[in-house]
Amino acid sequence: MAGLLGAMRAVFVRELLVFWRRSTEVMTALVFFVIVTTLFPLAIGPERRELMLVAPGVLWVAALLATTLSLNHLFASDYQDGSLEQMLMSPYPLSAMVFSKIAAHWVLTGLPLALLSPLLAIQLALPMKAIGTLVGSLLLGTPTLTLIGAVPAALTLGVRGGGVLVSLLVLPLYTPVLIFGAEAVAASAGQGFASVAHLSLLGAFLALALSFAPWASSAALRVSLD
Amino acid sequence: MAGLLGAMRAVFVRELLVFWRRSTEVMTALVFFVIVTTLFPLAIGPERRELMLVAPGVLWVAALLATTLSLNHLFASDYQDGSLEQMLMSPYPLSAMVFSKIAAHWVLTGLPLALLSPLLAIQLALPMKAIGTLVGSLLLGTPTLTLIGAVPAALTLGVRGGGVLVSLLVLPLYTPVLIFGAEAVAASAGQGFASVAHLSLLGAFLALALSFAPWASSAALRVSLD
Amino acid sequence: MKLVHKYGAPKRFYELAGTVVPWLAALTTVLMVVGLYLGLFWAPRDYQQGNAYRIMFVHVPNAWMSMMAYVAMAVFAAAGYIWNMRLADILAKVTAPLGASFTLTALVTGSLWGKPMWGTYWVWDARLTSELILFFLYVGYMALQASIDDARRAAHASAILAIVGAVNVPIIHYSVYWWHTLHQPASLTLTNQPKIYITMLIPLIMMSLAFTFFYLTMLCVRARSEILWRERNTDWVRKLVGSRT
Amino acid sequence: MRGDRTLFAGLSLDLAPGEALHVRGPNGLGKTTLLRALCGLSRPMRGEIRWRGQKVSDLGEEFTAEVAYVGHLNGIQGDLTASENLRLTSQIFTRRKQQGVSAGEALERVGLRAQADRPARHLSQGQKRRLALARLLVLRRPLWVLDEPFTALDMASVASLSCLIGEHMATGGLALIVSHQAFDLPGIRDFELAHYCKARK
Amino acid sequence: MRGDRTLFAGLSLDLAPGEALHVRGPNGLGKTTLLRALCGLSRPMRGEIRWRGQKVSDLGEEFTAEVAYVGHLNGIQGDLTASENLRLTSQIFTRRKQQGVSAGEALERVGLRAQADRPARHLSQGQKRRLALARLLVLRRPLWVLDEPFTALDMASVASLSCLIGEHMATGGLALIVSHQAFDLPGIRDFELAHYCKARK
Ligand code: HEM
Ligand SMILES: Nc1ncnc2c1ncn2[C@@H]1O[C@H](COP(=O)(O)OP(=O)(O)OP(=O)(O)O)[C@@H](O)[C@H]1O
Ligand SMILES: Nc1ncnc2c1ncn2[C@@H]1O[C@H](COP(=O)(O)OP(=O)(O)OP(=O)(O)O)[C@@H](O)[C@H]1O
Ligand SMILES: [Mg+2]
Ligand SMILES: [Mg+2]
Repeated sequence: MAGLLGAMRAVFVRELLVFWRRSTEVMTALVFFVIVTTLFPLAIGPERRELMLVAPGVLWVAALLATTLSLNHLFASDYQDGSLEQMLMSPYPLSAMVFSKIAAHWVLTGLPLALLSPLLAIQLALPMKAIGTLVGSLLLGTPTLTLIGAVPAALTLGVRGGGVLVSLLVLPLYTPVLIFGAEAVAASAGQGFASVAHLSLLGAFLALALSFAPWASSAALRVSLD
Repeated sequence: MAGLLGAMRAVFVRELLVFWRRSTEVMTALVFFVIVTTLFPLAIGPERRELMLVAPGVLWVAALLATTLSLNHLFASDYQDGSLEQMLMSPYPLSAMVFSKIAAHWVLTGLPLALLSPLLAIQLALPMKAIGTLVGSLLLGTPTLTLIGAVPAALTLGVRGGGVLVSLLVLPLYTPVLIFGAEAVAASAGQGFASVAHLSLLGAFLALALSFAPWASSAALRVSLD
Repeated sequence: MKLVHKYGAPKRFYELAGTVVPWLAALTTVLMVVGLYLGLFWAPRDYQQGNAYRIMFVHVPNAWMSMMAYVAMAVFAAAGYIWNMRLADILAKVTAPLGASFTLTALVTGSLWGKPMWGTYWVWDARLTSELILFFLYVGYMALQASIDDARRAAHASAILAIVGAVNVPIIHYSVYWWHTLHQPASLTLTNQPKIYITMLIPLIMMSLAFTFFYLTMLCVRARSEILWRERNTDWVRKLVGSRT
Repeated sequence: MRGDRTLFAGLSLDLAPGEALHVRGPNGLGKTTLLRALCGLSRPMRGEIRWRGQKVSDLGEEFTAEVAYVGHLNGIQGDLTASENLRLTSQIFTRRKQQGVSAGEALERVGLRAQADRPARHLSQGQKRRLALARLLVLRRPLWVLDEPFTALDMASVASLSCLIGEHMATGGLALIVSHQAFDLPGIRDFELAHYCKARK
Repeated sequence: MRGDRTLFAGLSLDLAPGEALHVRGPNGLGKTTLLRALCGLSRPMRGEIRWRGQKVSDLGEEFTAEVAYVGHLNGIQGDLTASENLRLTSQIFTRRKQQGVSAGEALERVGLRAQADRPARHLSQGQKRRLALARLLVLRRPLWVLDEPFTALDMASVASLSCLIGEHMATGGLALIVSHQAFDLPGIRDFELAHYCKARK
């Protein structure tokens, strides 16, 4: 059980435990997602046809904002109480530890969000046939968002105005995922065909993010703790 | 210069100074507003007609989210470094101090946001004639949002997962402001008449918030610091 | 590599840049004046757009420079991070505001041009959208630089951001294009421009060169003042300032 | 009371002008809890605190205007410079007649003059602590409540803080000090909190 | 180097097995900065650090696996209980053969057995500090780097920590300790950092 894998597992378990204790936090990304999607019908008006047009976009923007906000919790509390400093002194590569943290974070934010999305889609009058694509696109897209977002989250630790600065740095980087995610859903709400191409692009983004994000964010952590 | 007014002025100046030092923070609520409004066309698609339909809703939801996020900065850093604890021990009523803080915060977040909104409205293809109403509704609405938001911001200090919990608590409270704000803009984009009624309702909300929010949030602060 | 280190010392660069700045500035001025003259008076009136098209001579060079500057910034930043070169850190830092202003100028002149051409200041055209996102990337980079006050930490942190951005910029660029092609085309695009006449092309090229040299001039000027500020506690700066006052 | 545990009972103490009390006791006994209750930052479950014969809960701001509290947290805004921190403190917290020494003078006294214009964030641990203590000079309040004031201070600063407390007592001030560290201060009264605690599991 | 100020130059020190060094100096001298550089948390601008004859920058994780650092911050996750904190620490930070004592035993040694199952957030200042120090026992690393370890500890704990450091030295361990507080430890070497500092404005 010892060794690198044991340590990675322990980091993962630690994150889950902490999040579980802060029970509100487990739900908050989710609740934010729910609230933003419900605000829209309030602000736009209740006509079904109009709603249907904007539904893919609204769902994806809401998922993206919820992920962005939850990024603040990825490293911040460990930074403040000194745990991160300790993690730098682990005998194992930092990027492996960071990867575990990101994975746990996604399991607690992105995954529930993707699983809950069908309910909200129905609220927004999205056609039934598009719901599969919605869940699929979120399952492929949200881990990419978390991975990319870990870099700015690490960079802004201990920086004045860190919290909101993260959104500023990360949202421009998110545009490709947003475009193809929303497009995939919109396409399958229409003809239901082109969505495969979009989904495979999302998969490619995920692979790319997996290969560089843990490395880049551990480099960023070292800089922030210097 | 001493006395209650002097102290309130000093709190106000202190906030402005701190925000100014964290120069990015002054901009971040603003930039968040800009970026969120930009995300929508990316997710929904570029057609002007569709955009025009959702523009009032998108602008108002973005303003509301930007305000909500900036709430985290209202008390959090003062809480962490112990300044808030000290403020409780001021010889003047806490609610006056809190009022100064809220006022400074609005000047630095809500006000610039309202002033920048015309530019974004043009991007979202909102008709020219609705732009006056947009600015007016934001000038009346955003201070209400900040005032109301101060209460949950104070309540969730030091609470696990505070940051996102604020959004959770505050967004339901924001719905009336959102509905009437977005309606006002939509109305004046259409016939341009009914908007006056909506605007005066927003004014009434503001008066109400002014009368109870400073008091409620100072009570909340006392609870959080017990 | 040795050469780089020799000329990479901030002090050497300060002196070197000091000698080339006047030449660069002179070249910029000449190109700018001639280019503007040719563009505004020599190039013929466009049969479709009238004189409004002349805004092109400012718009297009700025749009090009906005992208070139990002590449330059990312390369400088990466060099500074990997080889720990302070000069590269400085060059990356001073490139950002220049690039951002090129981007902003391209956006503003483009919008002004859009009003007579498309009847509106803004459409969600692919090029316009990716230019806007580029602007946000610059703003983010500058915000990060501004919010860390330890120079070395700021340089390293923003270098990581610039590198991650550089991986992303092509992806953003192409996804925006692809996004656009999937929709019905907007009422008017940049692509169905009339072919450019040689009389329009010459001033355009001159203006582009002018803005390139403008960038180089400003890069040297700003890097010099940044170097002075950072090295304000060293002997050579003290001596320099002392001899002036 | 902390959570659902009662920390102490039957405790009673009073202070005369010019007196200082050194509260001692092992970790986790409730010293911090006691001090916070005494300053009115939290309400005690039972019992009452009186100031010049009147109940603190009735006095409200009249009482807080007389107390200066330095706790485990320093209460320093890291983005402001050391002198801005103090100047604003004096503007926010003082009524006209209570003004203490000026910010510059207070910084001088705690040996931070050279650091006056640096962001407080950049100060070392001990320098931050001294800045927090400079507040005592700027405010001039009769009751000082200090929770581990000597944390992170070097030896010279410990001595000069003791000296400051001595001066404060000489002008009729009161002080309540929690500290594990020993310090020299003639006339200070020791108070073992452990005597008043219930048997602990 | 801190910011753009050079803190010290010409400093050179080495430690033999079984030796401990008490680094001293007034506030703001650069003790914390020095310790962080020694642990590899920040890169020194000039100069090098060697461990068993090899450069630390080349060793990378080989070196960090040998150091235990307790800084100004406690490194405790407030939402986990005291024993969970320690157990996870031992899982995350130890290679197979380096395992120290078990979490329960370590808590016992620092006198926190009664608090083992309470969220770390609810511990008092001194109890938190002890929990941070318990990490030293769980990890069993040859080099201990301690920044003001005695902060907030009561007198009994100060004595028992000194005792722990003594045991560590007896088994061939090294320790670098920054502290303003005096403590008893036979065989410890004093090191005045002030001698190596440039003249300060
Ligand atoms: C805010 C609005 C605009 C923005 C952000 C913008 C952006 C850009 C960018 C980024 C380029 C460089 C493209 C490249 O080299 O790949 C460019 C080139 C150009 N733009 Fe604009 N543009 C805007 C409006 C306009 C308008 C209204 C026109 C005229 C109808 C126009 C005409 C051109 C032309 C002729 C070029 C050079 C063509 C080429 O290099 O292929 N632009 N613009
Ligand atoms: N929020 C809380 N909820 C429950 N118990 C708490 C809480 N905060 C502190 N305690 C417990 O109350 C007791 C007293 O804590 P307090 O901080 O007053 O101790 P202290 O005497 O100041 O100790 P130290 O010398 O270590 O600072 C401790 O046993 C602590 O574990
Ligand atoms: N981020 C920073 N930027 C610039 N200067 C800094 C920064 N952090 C600390 N300093 C300065 O560096 C010097 C050394 O700080 P350091 O924290 O190492 O001191 P120290 O010896 O540990 O002091 P103490 O005993 O008070 O803990 C101080 O003068 C401090 O003001
Ligand atoms: Mg205490
Ligand atoms: Mg220190």
